[in-house]
Amino acid sequence: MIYLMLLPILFPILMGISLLVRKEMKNRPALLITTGVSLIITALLGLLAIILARGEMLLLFNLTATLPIIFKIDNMGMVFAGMTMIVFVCAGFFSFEYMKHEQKEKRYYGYYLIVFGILMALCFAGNIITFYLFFEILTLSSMPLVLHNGSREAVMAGLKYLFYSLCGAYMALFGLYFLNKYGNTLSFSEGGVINAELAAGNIQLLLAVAFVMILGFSVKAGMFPMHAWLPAAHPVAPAPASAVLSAVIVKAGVLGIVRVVYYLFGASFLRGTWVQTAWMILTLITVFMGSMLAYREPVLKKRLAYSTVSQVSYILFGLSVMDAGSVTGGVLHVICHAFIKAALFLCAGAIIYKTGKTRVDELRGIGKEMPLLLWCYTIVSLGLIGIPPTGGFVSKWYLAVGALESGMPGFSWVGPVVLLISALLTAGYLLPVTIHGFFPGADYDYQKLQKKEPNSFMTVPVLILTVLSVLVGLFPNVLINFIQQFVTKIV
Amino acid sequence: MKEIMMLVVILLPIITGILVPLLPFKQRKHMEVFLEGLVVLNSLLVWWLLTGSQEEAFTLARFTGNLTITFKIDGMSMVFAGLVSALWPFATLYAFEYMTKEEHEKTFFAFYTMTYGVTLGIALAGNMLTLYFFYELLTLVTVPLVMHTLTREAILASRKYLYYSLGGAAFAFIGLIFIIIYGNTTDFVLGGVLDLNKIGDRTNTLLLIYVMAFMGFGVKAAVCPFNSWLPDAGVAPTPVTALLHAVAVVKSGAFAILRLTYYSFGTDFLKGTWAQTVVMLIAMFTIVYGCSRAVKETHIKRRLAYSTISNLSYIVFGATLMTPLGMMGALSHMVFHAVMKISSFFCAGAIMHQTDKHYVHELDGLGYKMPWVFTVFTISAFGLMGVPGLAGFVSKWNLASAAVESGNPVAYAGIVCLLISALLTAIYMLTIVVRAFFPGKDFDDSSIQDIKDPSWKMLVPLVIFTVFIILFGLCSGPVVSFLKDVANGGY
Amino acid sequence: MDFIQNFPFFSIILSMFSGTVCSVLPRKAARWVNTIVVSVAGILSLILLIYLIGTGESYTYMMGHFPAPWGNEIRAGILEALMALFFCIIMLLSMLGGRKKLDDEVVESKHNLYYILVNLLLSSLLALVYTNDLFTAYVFVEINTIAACGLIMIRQNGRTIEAAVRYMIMSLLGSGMLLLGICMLYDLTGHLLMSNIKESVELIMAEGTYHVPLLITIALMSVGLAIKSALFPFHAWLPDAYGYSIVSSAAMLSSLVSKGYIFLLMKIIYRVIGFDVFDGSRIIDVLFVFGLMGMIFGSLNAIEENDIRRMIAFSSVAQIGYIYMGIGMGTQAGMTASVFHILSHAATKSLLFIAAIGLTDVSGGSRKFIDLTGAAYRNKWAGVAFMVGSLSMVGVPMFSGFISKLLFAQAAVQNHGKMLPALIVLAISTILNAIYFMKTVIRIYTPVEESKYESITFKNMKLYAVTLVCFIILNVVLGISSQPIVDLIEQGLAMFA
Amino acid sequence: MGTNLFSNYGEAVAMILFVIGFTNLLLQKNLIKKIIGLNIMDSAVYLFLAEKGYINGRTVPIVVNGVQDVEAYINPIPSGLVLTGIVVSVSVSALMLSLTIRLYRRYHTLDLDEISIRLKKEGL
Repeated sequence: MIYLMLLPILFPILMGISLLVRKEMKNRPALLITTGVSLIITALLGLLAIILARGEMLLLFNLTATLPIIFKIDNMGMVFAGMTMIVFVCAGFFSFEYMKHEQKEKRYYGYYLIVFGILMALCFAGNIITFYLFFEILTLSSMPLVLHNGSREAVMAGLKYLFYSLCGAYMALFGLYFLNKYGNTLSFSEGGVINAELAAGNIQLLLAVAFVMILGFSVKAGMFPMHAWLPAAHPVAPAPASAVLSAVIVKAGVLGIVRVVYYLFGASFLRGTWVQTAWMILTLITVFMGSMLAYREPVLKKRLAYSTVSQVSYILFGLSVMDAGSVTGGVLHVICHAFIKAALFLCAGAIIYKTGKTRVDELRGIGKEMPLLLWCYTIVSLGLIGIPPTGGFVSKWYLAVGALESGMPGFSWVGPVVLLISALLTAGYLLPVTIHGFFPGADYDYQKLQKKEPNSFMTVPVLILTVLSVLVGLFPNVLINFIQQFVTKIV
Repeated sequence: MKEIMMLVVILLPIITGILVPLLPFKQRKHMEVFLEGLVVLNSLLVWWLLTGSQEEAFTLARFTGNLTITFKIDGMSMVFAGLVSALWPFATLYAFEYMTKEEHEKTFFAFYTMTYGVTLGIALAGNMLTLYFFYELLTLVTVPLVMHTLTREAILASRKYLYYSLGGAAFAFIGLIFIIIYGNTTDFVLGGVLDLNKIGDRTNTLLLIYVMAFMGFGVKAAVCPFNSWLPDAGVAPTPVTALLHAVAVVKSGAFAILRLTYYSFGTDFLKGTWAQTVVMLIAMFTIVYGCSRAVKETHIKRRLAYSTISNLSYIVFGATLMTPLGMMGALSHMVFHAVMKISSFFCAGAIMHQTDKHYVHELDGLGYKMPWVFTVFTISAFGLMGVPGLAGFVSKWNLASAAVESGNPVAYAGIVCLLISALLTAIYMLTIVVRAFFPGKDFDDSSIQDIKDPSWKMLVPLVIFTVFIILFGLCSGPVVSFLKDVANGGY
Repeated sequence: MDFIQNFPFFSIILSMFSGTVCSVLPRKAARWVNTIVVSVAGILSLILLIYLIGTGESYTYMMGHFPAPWGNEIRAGILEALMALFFCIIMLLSMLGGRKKLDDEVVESKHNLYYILVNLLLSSLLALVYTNDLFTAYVFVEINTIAACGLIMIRQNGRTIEAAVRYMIMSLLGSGMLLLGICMLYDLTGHLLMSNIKESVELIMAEGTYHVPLLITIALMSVGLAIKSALFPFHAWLPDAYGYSIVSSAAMLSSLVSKGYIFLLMKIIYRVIGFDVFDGSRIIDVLFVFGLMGMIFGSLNAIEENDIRRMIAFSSVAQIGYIYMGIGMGTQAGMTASVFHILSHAATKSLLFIAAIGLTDVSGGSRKFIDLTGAAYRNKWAGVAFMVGSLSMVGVPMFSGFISKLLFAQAAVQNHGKMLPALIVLAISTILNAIYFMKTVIRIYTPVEESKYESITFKNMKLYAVTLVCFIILNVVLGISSQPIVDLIEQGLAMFA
Repeated sequence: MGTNLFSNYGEAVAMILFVIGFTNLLLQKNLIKKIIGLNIMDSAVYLFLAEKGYINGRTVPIVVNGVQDVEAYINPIPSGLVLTGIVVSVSVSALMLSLTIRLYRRYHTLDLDEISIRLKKEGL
């Protein structure tokens, strides 16, 4: 029973490897079926594992005498896992259509599956070593997705992604060494593992270490100052890949930070220290800067990438406040942003796939050509801006309220203000597409207009994601209660 | 009885080497069988010796005074001798295939095999004088290997190698003298042999001498600023570069440093002195320097050579921590790096042998033509980067945690150096991998159509090494605990 | 008194007379006489050595019937006997090894002359080793000089004559100073016999009078001998003298003549002035510094050299620097190291000279490195020998050079003031040695595609090869089982004091 | 000091001569002059010896009419030394002169430096 939690990890990885090593397969359907089936199965296995093996701990083996590889499904992991599975399945099916106009599909699907498995592993990781292990492998295995189309630009972006993430990973590793000495254990436990008497006298050192680790993981989460890779890497990838990257893989960084702050060092250890302040400042800068850059960005996918930068820092801000409400908001925003951003990227992908248009100013009248898609786009955009009754609104509400309640001098109101401004900017960079799309203006000639609505492979996933994002907004209480009950434990 | 065996395992390869040019072999195959047979036999003997019960020291000859040529098996000799004797048969096997393209291979194999014996001599040396003696001898027998191709740069390189090594030995010699004068004995005793009463108020002089001797032995371990011979020596045939300049020769330098630090001067004498700081800084600088040079380098073997430089300084860094843990880390990196670097060198050799390509930018797309070689190369690259689950991670973990444990601020900085170098390692190794596997969109493989993997003689060692990289990475428990015993004076 | 005690006198007188006899004998006979005499002298000193080890004490031997302080005396201790034995061996081997060259390079008529000179040299060396009388020492120093000069210029060409003249001038300066020193000492003490002088010197020191004159005397004698033994910076004459004279002369000059002077200096230090007095004077530091400079600059010159023979010559400048460094340390250990280095350097350097000649022969007689490429394959024996010599010079264990390096370093550690400079210079000069010797070795072992020179086989150089083998064995013996010899040296030095 | 100097002026002169000879032997270019310098140097030493050996108011140790008591004679050894030294220096100078003649025959000059320059030209 307990080994069940290995299945959703190993199965997709093995499938992916088998796809990779197998020689180029001629008939496309076979490939698609294999992939699709394994995606579904993985998702189901994941579900099964969550249901059956929840809360249990599995010690796989020892890396060295002191480094065990442990898997454990706790609530935080469940949230991320669920989000991951949904997005991956949707994006996967979307790519069946999208990948038609790319070569080397087999390789793409192979790595796609591997990344899926590794993300599951990340969510189920029971101690920091395991987490770090898969974190690094995640970087290595998701790089091929980035540089898939092999253009010079893509390869460069891929390498950039690789080196930034590795840099982050190594910063995290640096902290790991110290945790190994000053912590009781390396496995995640609510409220932190810092050994008081060992830590005594080395507080400053440990704070520095914590800050370095936060920075390290925040590289993946695209937090300022280590965000530069994200706008370069996400857009060059195939649209479904960028959806996955932007929606899920960045969240791996978030998860890492959550684990470090709340499960290793413990909120109590960091609350009120310079680390919290510095971290918070960075997040706010990122929030603002990200939206600003997105606002100035003409290329749609790049614009979305920048928006990711800013939105993920919403989450990080929530976490940095270390108040129950704000953390709840952050975790909730993880989910909302995942759905929304995935949907947005898929839309962008569909547009590129059908029309080949990438720049926002080319998209006039796109709403006439593919109305369904653009409606989805509009709805999720509203969600991202944070207009009720979408999910984004709820999460941001909790973020802001939490910040206000936290009563930190200055930040308690600076934070919300920044969030508000950024929300406005979000509206500023997302809605123009809708507006020009639906109201192309007088000089738009409807003669040339032909329907370009993509087939269901593309529309269905987008629809699902949109609906989900709305549902979260409509019936938030289920999730919120669930999240709050375990967040209160760790904060 | 077994005492004599120590002498036998040293002399057998030397005699074999002398015989090779003299014996009239009907055809090449006979020589191969003869050599491989004897080498394997010797390795078996060595292992039999090591696994056997503890033996008394065996004194061969007697110089002036109480200076003797003595052999003894203690923990460190077990590690080094075991390592060398494990690698040599494979390297020889590989050399058979590789040398088919080179001339007068008889001389080559003669010296190649003699080197085996001499290296074992270093490993089994029971006192400083013996170590010094074989150290000098090693230089002499390896020079012909470096100048094997007899091109102009080969000769220049061999000269440089000779001057550097003999010069280094000259300074190491001073250290030897001081151990003779101020030590109770010249034999290796864990914890040092210095007689503090004899030293009196001349501690600083002795520390100065230690630094001198350290630099002297450091020449072979390629610490800054005495490392420029190593990349030049890369002109030698690849089996030499792989085994000698990644394992035997350079590791014997590191080995000598360990002997000097832990077994002659003694850690309690050196620890916390300015000397320790100096040597540690040197090591740290070399770690970073080597990597950055490797990044700049475009010739594959030279790049690997620079990587060796930095990795050697990992070992030296571990040695300079002057704690049992540090020694353990040093030893583990000595073993693991040997396996990883030799396999990556063999890959480079295989590439050169099959394609006559020497530069990184020529490798585009070779990944699919030589899948085996490049898979192995990728794995070794990951290993060198320190991806968890591979050997490199373990040794780096040991080193870094030892550095943390030592509580020495300089050592903390050393950890940073380790991580920086890990990042740089990723850069210089993965650029090769990415080139090989992702040649880019518009790449035509017509030029490399008929390139394929080398024959089994080359592949077998590669695969075996890879297996070991993974094994060490996943369950390094037994090895590490053994090394820990060694470092704590067990055996 | 035992009959054996006559042996020193016999060996001296024998070689001297045989020299005169050589002038009338035919060439071959002369050669034989020479060979036999040298070996006989060797055997005599060997027996003497064994005898002395047996008795364990030195003795003085009265020449004629005048007892001290009037008569002239010979003194024999273990160290003297050892030196004599060694000098004989080296001389014999160098003669054998250089015989072929002698026939090639020197005109027939001069051969007898050559043997005369060699015998004279031997006798004067033995006298220098054995004598107990300062003035006799001076006389034999001059004889030694004249003989050496003859050896240099036996090969008639401008270079050698010029070298001879330079050599003459330098060594005359030296001997002049030595003579003056001796006279002043005689003036101070009223004695010429070493033992008596020492007593009165101790008296003077005890009274505390005549310090300055004594200091001047010491300075005159040691500097004089230093000049004669080509200590840097008085080495200007050396490269030509060693570089262009015929090989056996070069070997003997480098390994015997200069060593004879150094040995005399040691004798003076111990038996005339007294070690402590000498140690107290500034001169010792001067010698030390000059030694160090010699070690560095000799090697530097050698590195610049493009001519193998001259390179080796310059290297002996460096080696003499080693010896003086050892003397300059002013410790028993340093002195022991120096004596041992006299032996090991004698063995190694003559080996190198003789090996070098073999290499140049198979390279069309050219001594330029460019022509020597691959010579070691054309003349395998010489190649191996040269390699051994080089390794020994660089100080690789198992060869004699290593042991002397070891002894020097150990001695250096005991003298706190001079430790670091000595050790560091030792290391640096080792590196420099490595640079030029190993460069040469690599050069001669670098094969050339089609050599324009024919290679030489064992058949037409039996004697030569045998000599080389003997030299190599000598080296290795000194290198491996040095302990007994070191013990002998220490005993001998003890007998001195 | 001054008085001492005057009282044994003989030694002082010997020393001065020695220095003169020494410098000549060292610094003169011309070979013949060098040799002369050599001889000056040597004779200076002999002068020194003789001076030291002579005691005022005594006679040479040669027996003419019956042996007188020891006080009558000077110490014979210095004189013996001088004689030996003269022999040595004669032989040495003879050798030097012969060498000089050879060189002159070859190079028609007595200037040592010029000779060595010529040799360099010969490139022997």
